Amino acid sequence: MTDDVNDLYQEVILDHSRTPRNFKKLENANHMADGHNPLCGDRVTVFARVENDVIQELSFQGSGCAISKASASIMTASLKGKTLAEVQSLFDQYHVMVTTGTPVDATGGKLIAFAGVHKFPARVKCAILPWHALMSALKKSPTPATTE
Amino acid sequence: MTDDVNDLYQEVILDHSRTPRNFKKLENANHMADGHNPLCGDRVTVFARVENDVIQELSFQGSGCAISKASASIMTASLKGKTLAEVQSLFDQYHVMVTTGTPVDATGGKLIAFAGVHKFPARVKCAILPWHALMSALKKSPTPATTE
Amino acid sequence: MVNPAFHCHGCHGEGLMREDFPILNQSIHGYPLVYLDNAATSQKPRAVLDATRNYYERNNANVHRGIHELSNRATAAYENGRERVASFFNARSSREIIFTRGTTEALNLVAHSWGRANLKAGDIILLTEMEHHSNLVPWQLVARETGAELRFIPVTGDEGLLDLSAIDSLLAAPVKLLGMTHISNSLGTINPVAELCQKARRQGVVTVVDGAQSAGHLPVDLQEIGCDFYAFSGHKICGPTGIGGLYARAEIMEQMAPYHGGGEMIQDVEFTHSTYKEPPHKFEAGTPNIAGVVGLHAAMDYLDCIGREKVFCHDQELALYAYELLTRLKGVRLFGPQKGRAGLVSFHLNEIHAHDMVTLADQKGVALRGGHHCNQPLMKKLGVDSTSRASFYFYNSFAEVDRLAEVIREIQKFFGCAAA
Amino acid sequence: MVNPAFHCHGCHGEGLMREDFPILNQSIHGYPLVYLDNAATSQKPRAVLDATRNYYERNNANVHRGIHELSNRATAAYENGRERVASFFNARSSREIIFTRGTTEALNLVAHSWGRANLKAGDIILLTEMEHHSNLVPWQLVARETGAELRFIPVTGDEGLLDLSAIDSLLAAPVKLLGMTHISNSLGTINPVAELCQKARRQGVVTVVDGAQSAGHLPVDLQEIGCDFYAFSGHKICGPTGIGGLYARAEIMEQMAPYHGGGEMIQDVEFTHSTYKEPPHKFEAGTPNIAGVVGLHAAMDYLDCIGREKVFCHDQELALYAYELLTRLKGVRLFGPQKGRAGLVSFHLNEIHAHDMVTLADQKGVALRGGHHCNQPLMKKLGVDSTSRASFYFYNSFAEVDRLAEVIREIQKFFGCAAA
Ligand SMILES: Cc1ncc(COP(=O)(O)O)c(C=O)c1O
Ligand SMILES: Cc1ncc(COP(=O)(O)O)c(C=O)c1O
Ligand code: FES
Ligand code: FES
Repeated sequence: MTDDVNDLYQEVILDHSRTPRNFKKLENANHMADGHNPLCGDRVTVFARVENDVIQELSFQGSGCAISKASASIMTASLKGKTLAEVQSLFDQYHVMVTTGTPVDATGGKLIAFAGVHKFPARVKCAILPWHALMSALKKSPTPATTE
Repeated sequence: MTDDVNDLYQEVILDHSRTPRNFKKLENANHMADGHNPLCGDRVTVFARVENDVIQELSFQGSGCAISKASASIMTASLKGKTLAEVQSLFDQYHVMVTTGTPVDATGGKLIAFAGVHKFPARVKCAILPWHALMSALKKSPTPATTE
Repeated sequence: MVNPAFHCHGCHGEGLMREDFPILNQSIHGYPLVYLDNAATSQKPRAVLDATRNYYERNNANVHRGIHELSNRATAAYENGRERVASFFNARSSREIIFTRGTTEALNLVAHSWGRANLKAGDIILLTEMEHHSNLVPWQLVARETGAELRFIPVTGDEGLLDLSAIDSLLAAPVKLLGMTHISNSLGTINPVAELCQKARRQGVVTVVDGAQSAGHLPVDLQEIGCDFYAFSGHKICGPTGIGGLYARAEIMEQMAPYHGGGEMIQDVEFTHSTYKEPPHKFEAGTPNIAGVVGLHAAMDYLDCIGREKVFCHDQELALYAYELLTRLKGVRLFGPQKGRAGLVSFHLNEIHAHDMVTLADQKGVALRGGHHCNQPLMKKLGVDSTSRASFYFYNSFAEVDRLAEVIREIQKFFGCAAA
Repeated sequence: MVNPAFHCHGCHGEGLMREDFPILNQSIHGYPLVYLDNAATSQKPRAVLDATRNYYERNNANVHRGIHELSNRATAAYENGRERVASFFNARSSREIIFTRGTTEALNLVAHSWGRANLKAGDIILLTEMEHHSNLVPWQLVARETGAELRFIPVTGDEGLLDLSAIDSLLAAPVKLLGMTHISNSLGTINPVAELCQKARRQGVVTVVDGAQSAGHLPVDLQEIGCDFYAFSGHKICGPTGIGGLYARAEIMEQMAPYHGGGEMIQDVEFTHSTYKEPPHKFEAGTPNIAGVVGLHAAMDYLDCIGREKVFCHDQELALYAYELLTRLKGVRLFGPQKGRAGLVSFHLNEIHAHDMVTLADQKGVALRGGHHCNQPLMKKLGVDSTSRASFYFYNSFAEVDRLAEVIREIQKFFGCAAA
């Protein structure tokens, strides 16, 4: 496969897509929202338990492509213990990264695996979908989030 | 001017358009209809008095271009004394002539002046407009005729 | 059903006329392009591009209202295009052809001009479960506006045929309209439209055929099909984007309310009311896509020069070959009928999402489409989120189908699927 | 009003960029073509034809739903076109741009999606007496459907200005919508749209500007004009036929009901109901005119390369020169303002019908338009059946205007008019 592909489907992404972490309903979630990608029809539901502005637990359910599944899995694994302000800042940086390829310092860790997505404009929404759902869950937005 | 133009605007046509014959309302008409050319918005009203299936008198009113005025004028001047069957046959031949240029025997007389119209597709409706109005008058069609 | 007279004589799976399509001769990510997304849009031969360029460089003007030479030429080109469309589909007259942007606009025109005036609460709009969103959503909108109800002819399952076992009772009153696709863009099924139109006609039910996938892919004789409406897109049959049309049987067109208001469609305008031209002009307000019609005309000439029987036979052979190769692979679920299919295959790979599949195929130069193919409700019914689709046209070859199978295997391997 | 900053520096009446327009270099009936029918449609420069050809020969695919390389390119080309249109008109965002076939479809979209939901019996739709049928008939249709009433801002007479003496009382409630043309295609009047939009906005009246004759003919800043809707056609500004657009202010677009139903505009489809994408995609069902957008983009680049101030100034100079020459002829009645006009002249010859005039001018190679110019009610008000119109673009020259005047004299002579 080409370099671009190996950038997109990095080992860590393939791993998380095959064996997603936190792939379950969170029974004691106090935030939750759906995300929907109109391009493909895929949906994800994100569950969060937030206490004192800190993420205590995160999980997700839904169906989607390898990119969106891995993104949800890595997101839920990366954000535990972060404050809401930190989450917002990570989201902003992640957004920049997947659309432009510029890895931002604070996106370190496994999130950086998604830097290759920007070369695949049609797949950017896949990588962002779970994040949109999370952000709308945290805002307790009453309507399902979409990636538009 | 080019030959085509001189074919279209023959002397007899210019003459009839400047001094149209039978350009009046026919008070004792027993047939009458409007014709309308949607291309330009021009209208003509044709009046006919028919007795025993023979045209006794014909006249017209309305506004239009040189071609439609001359066509109405020459038509009204040519058909007096014709039977309805003869009128129908002349109409059919006239129609062929202005769309194809083929002058048909029975279209003799001044009608033949309109043979040049076929080279000007956008003007064919002008030449036919009064005829359509006449035919619809003779059919006592209750709605205004149009050239479509 | 497919005319059994379409027999393939000697398409040996070579791509036809490839030299007319410069676009096909390029590399994508270092591999030769294998364009298998023809059901989405076809490529355009030089003849079509030359025809529109020639129009713009010699004859361009606005139509109908002009009297000068260029306008006469443009009007003639436009109206000749209408004649060509009528002859292409064997309509009785060019007056039965309305130009639109494509299939979607044509179907919306029917819903707007015929549907809103003729449907009311209690009426039933009968569609099939395999309709493209373009022949579904307009009817949902008109149903909401009029109170009419939508019902559906079921699809049998993975083999994707219409289940016609209850058709007579489904077609019973108060059905007012039957809408169906001629060829399914996601299954490859060819529906028995002539038979269904005949049944519908007997009940006085108006029929709409979505011809997006059949026009230009097999000979279509609208008098034989006997539908009231038929919609098609030029861009799927070698023509330009932005042009397509609606056939409407003269008798039904005469009774339809206007669609758009504006220039070219009026007879007489006063400040507060207007009268309209005769059909089809009544339904074509504003400056039309004149160059689009010129290109469409050239595309139809081009296709008939190859021969639509030949195109159909060629595409079908490729699809059957692809179907066969893919059945031999493990972990592949195929949709649509095995026999009598149109020139496409739709499939689902175990454990691999269609969008991952298509992204990876693209990296090997193979252009496929993945997704719900504007058939979301059907996908839900089949229990998949999406499928991958390879769709063929006359310029595709057996070698390209081989490449498709090879690439699928490589992708299965990449994802470490048991199948590979 | 025309920005007084548009001052002409050195357009000496030479036709600009003529070498880019092969079509202009031909003989008609033995005379060099003098194309003065630009208000109907403009000619297309090579740059536009090359851009669409290049699109078809390298990048053609369907947009949005595709994931393969060509589809990515096509989607990028299409969405870049939307950005280009937004920047061309200084919209706040490309999300405020909906692609349509042209002005007529854009105005019908407004009537359909905004009008039907927001107008009711007793409401007033205020238009001007100089509206093109495309900004009149859609409102007649929607008025009939909703019970709203049409009223008109009067035109002063032959000099063709809007009579704004009673505008404040005309704009008083229950006016819901004010529709007006930016530039009259039959008079050449440039209406004070910014001023009128400001007045309307103060009353909460929604504004629609018909930009068919202003787009690409002078700089248009939609934020400055402050309208809610602005419609335009690509084919009148060097672009291909079959493409144009609607600007709709984001806030109003958000609240609008869908237009056509179908592919590309949906978010989630069930058998009996659907949800829709965010604007502007919600209003673009089906495969759009992708190549048309590519051509439109190239046309806008081309025009901005010349400079729209320069285009405006050039066209205005030609129109003023033509106006002056024609006033000197006997038997000529001129319409529209003497000062501050756009690049066209509309006139009536005593005793000569416009269609005879235009037929004869064509025989001398001069392409004019004669008729009601899709302004029938205005013609009736002015007491003429039709007028002849010469409309200019940057490639026209003073010499061509001289030729026009010469040809008019010859035609007067041919018809033996006293004037000649
Ligand atoms: C003022 C005006 N409005 C609307 C239109 C209609 O434009 P189109 O035919 O491109 O839809 C025109 C062009 O004829 C026009 O001049
Ligand atoms: C069966 C079917 N119907 C309708 C359409 C819509 O055609 P268009 O997008 O050209 O309007 C398509 C194409 O996507 C199709 O395959
Ligand atoms: S393809 Fe649906 S989320 Fe990636
Ligand atoms: S132009 Fe109107 S009838 Fe000839």
